[in-house]
Amino acid sequence: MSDAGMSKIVKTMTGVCFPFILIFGLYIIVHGHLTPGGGFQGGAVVASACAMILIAYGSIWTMKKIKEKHLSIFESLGALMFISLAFFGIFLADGIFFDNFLVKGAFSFFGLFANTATGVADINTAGVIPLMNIAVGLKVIAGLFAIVLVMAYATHKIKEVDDQ
Amino acid sequence: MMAFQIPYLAVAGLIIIGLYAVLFKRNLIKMIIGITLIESGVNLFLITLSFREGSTAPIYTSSPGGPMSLPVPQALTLTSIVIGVAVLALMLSLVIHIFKHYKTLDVRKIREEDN
Amino acid sequence: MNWRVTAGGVFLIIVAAFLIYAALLSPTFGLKDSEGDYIERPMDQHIIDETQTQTGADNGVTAVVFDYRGFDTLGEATVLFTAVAGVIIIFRRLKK
Amino acid sequence: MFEQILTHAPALAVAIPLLGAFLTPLVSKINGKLRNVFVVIITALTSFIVALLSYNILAHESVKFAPDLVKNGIQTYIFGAGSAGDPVVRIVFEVDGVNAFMIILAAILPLAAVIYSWGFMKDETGQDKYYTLILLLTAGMLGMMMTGDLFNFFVFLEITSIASAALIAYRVNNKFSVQAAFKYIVVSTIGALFVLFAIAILYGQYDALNMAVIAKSIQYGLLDKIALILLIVALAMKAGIAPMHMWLPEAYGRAPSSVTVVIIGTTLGSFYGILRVGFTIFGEQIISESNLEVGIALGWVLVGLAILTIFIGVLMALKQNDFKKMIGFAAVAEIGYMVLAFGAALATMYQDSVTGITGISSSGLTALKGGMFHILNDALDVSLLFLVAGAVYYVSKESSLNRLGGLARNMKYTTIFFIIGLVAVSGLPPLNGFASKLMIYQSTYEINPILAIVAILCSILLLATFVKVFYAAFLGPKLPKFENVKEVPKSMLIGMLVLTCVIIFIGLFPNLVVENIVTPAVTALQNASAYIGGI
Repeated sequence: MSDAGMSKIVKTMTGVCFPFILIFGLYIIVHGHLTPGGGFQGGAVVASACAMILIAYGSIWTMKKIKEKHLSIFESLGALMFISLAFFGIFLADGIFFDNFLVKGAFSFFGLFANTATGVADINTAGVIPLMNIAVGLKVIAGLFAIVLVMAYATHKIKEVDDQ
Repeated sequence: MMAFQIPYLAVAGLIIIGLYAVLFKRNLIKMIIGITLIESGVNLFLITLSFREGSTAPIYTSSPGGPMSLPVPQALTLTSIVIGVAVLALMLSLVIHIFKHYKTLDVRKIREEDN
Repeated sequence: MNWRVTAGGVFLIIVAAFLIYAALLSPTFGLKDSEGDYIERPMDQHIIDETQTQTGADNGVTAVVFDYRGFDTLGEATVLFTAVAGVIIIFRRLKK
Repeated sequence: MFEQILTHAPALAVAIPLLGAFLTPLVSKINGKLRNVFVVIITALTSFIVALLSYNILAHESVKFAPDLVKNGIQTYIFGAGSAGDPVVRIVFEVDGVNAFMIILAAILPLAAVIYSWGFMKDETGQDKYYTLILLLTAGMLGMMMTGDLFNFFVFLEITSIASAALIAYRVNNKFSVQAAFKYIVVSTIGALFVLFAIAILYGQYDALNMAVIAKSIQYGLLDKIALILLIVALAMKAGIAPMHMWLPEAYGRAPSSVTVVIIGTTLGSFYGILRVGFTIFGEQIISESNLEVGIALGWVLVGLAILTIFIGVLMALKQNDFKKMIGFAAVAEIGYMVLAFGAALATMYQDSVTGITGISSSGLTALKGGMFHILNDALDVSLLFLVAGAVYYVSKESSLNRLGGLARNMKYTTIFFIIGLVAVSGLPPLNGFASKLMIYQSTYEINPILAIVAILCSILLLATFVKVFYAAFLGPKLPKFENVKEVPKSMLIGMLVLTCVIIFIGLFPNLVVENIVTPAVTALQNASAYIGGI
């Protein structure tokens, strides 16, 4: 992998594939409570799409577009969203940390749409679970991409030192 | 009885191979591969515990019915995989730094250089 | 044969014996006893039965991950957060 | 007010440092000083909640803030259950006397470390991530010490090991610290994976992850024994008991001093794990009539390991030339004293000839108390010494004892703190180390005089080592290169002062501490059935 990235063919194909992988990953995140998947799995899919771009375009180019500082802030925001959802459980009456407070009927939008059959269910069920999935998804995308980006950039610097 | 325990024997095999790599391999990257092998063994063990004969995944959306496999070990495996990724990332970054300092990944050469 | 190899070999053999023994003793694969009935798993069966009525989620594994054992998932997210912070701190610029 | 906090205290004690850790990167975008204040406030708040929780559990019934929360000396907290509860399925925090004792440590050490870091880390880069990791380490340590769920214990174990490894490698341009961090993470990952394997074995047997539920249904079959051995060996690896101690002095010595203080806490968290596994999960089986011989044999094995640990620690400390690595080996020896006490207690198990009930004899009980007390004292003493070593490094940028000297003239307060740490760690009266070591000597003397003599001899050797260090680093001729050294910044002095105050307090009133904190912990440790009944 040269630092300028790979050939033009690879770059173009990456651009074509990237949106599809992105949509697939987001689908896995959002449908985590209905179908196999969830925040971690979908996040890993999206992060691998980002890693594909990193490989195709090289770490210097990617580092110019987005810094690990920004990714780290995104990650903090995802983690904060997750822990605040857990904290909300305390503040409601008779609540407890990690209470699934949306299911209890206080908010009908994300409530318990009792669908005890084995058919197809609505997406706005399961209380805080889909929201937590989104928070964790955001966190995993930012986190994994930050790890890959920082490591790729650092190894490139080592190579530079060797060449001198 | 014995024949049905093959998945567990595979678990034991994976862990032993991984431990062998950690103890006897001189290359740091190979040691890390050994650790991930141990981890796969443990994950395989967890997921093996969740299987019920003739069962489907514990998901009700379009489920064909019938017995479902156990959900808790699958959730534990998920957690343990993510933890494995985190540990792997940190170990690889440390190895990158060791390479920066010593210009080698061979344990013996590193030890020689220290003395 | 230096002492490191010997000690490592002995350790490996002991662990291997332990593991193979444990593998043979583990619950039967497929969780069926000798008469063909399922071995009872009360905790997991409780989750399978109640996941739709208690959490509203159709996916039992997600229900465990985010509801029943949600605190584990917070820990797991924290592990990833820790790893990212660790990797960034290791590759930081050393001069201001 | 207090009652509301106390209801959620077990969760808040972990959640508040986590929240702080997630917020720290955002706060440090604003201002570096603001971040330091924020981190100190979060740590102080955590310590306050922990102290409140601990007080509410250990205090006498009549002076409790919220007596209703504590049933039978145990407060439980079921995550996400609402009012319905089903503790078997969900994650449970179960805080009994032992936990309440251990979390006192987790309240003191990070507070001292964070205040100390303010001055100590002033000129370093990457401070925002440093403070994030310290808070994560605190949360992980507290989670480890309070959880009642085996898998949750594993998760927190991993949080602490990843955060410590990253912090040990903080000085990345020093090849030895990177190497120490790599050694540490390899050892702790393998240990944690074997812990997970043992947890999976127990889950496969009993379909439960809750410690109390497993303890209730455990049958002590062959597979359970394998799980027990795996758990204890893996946790002993993480607690630094010989012969698996090699990572410990390296890691303690190469990490920045403020980090070492928190890592000491996590090491003792692993030690707590051993106690919990041995005395609660397998407790009723080990201390029972049918397994009496096995239990006594286990006790003697532990005594042997302890003597080995003490010997290795003291002898290696004698020949060390590096200030912090030497204290690291002393820390190994101190862990040996704890293991000695617990092993001796198990070795005194007997069966009452009249009632037929098995139990630990009275001298064994003293040993248990001494060992428990020593956990607290060891953490405080060794931490203080590490902070002093960090202060010496801060002014001189030297860690080799050969190149230090004459620092006492310019660093009065640091020298005083070092003398206090020296006296405490080598078990001289009147400080806290003496109180707990005396209990250990007394009880081991009743069991076997040779053990006590060995323990006392090693303690004297430790004293000799530290006196040598005192001469090398603080006394002697004033070296020209240290002509202009000044006393360390105030925040570092305050950090050391926090630990010193606690050490002197315990040294002056050992009986008060033993009666009010240690005895309830020992009672809870032996009382596995109360823990099982807490669910």
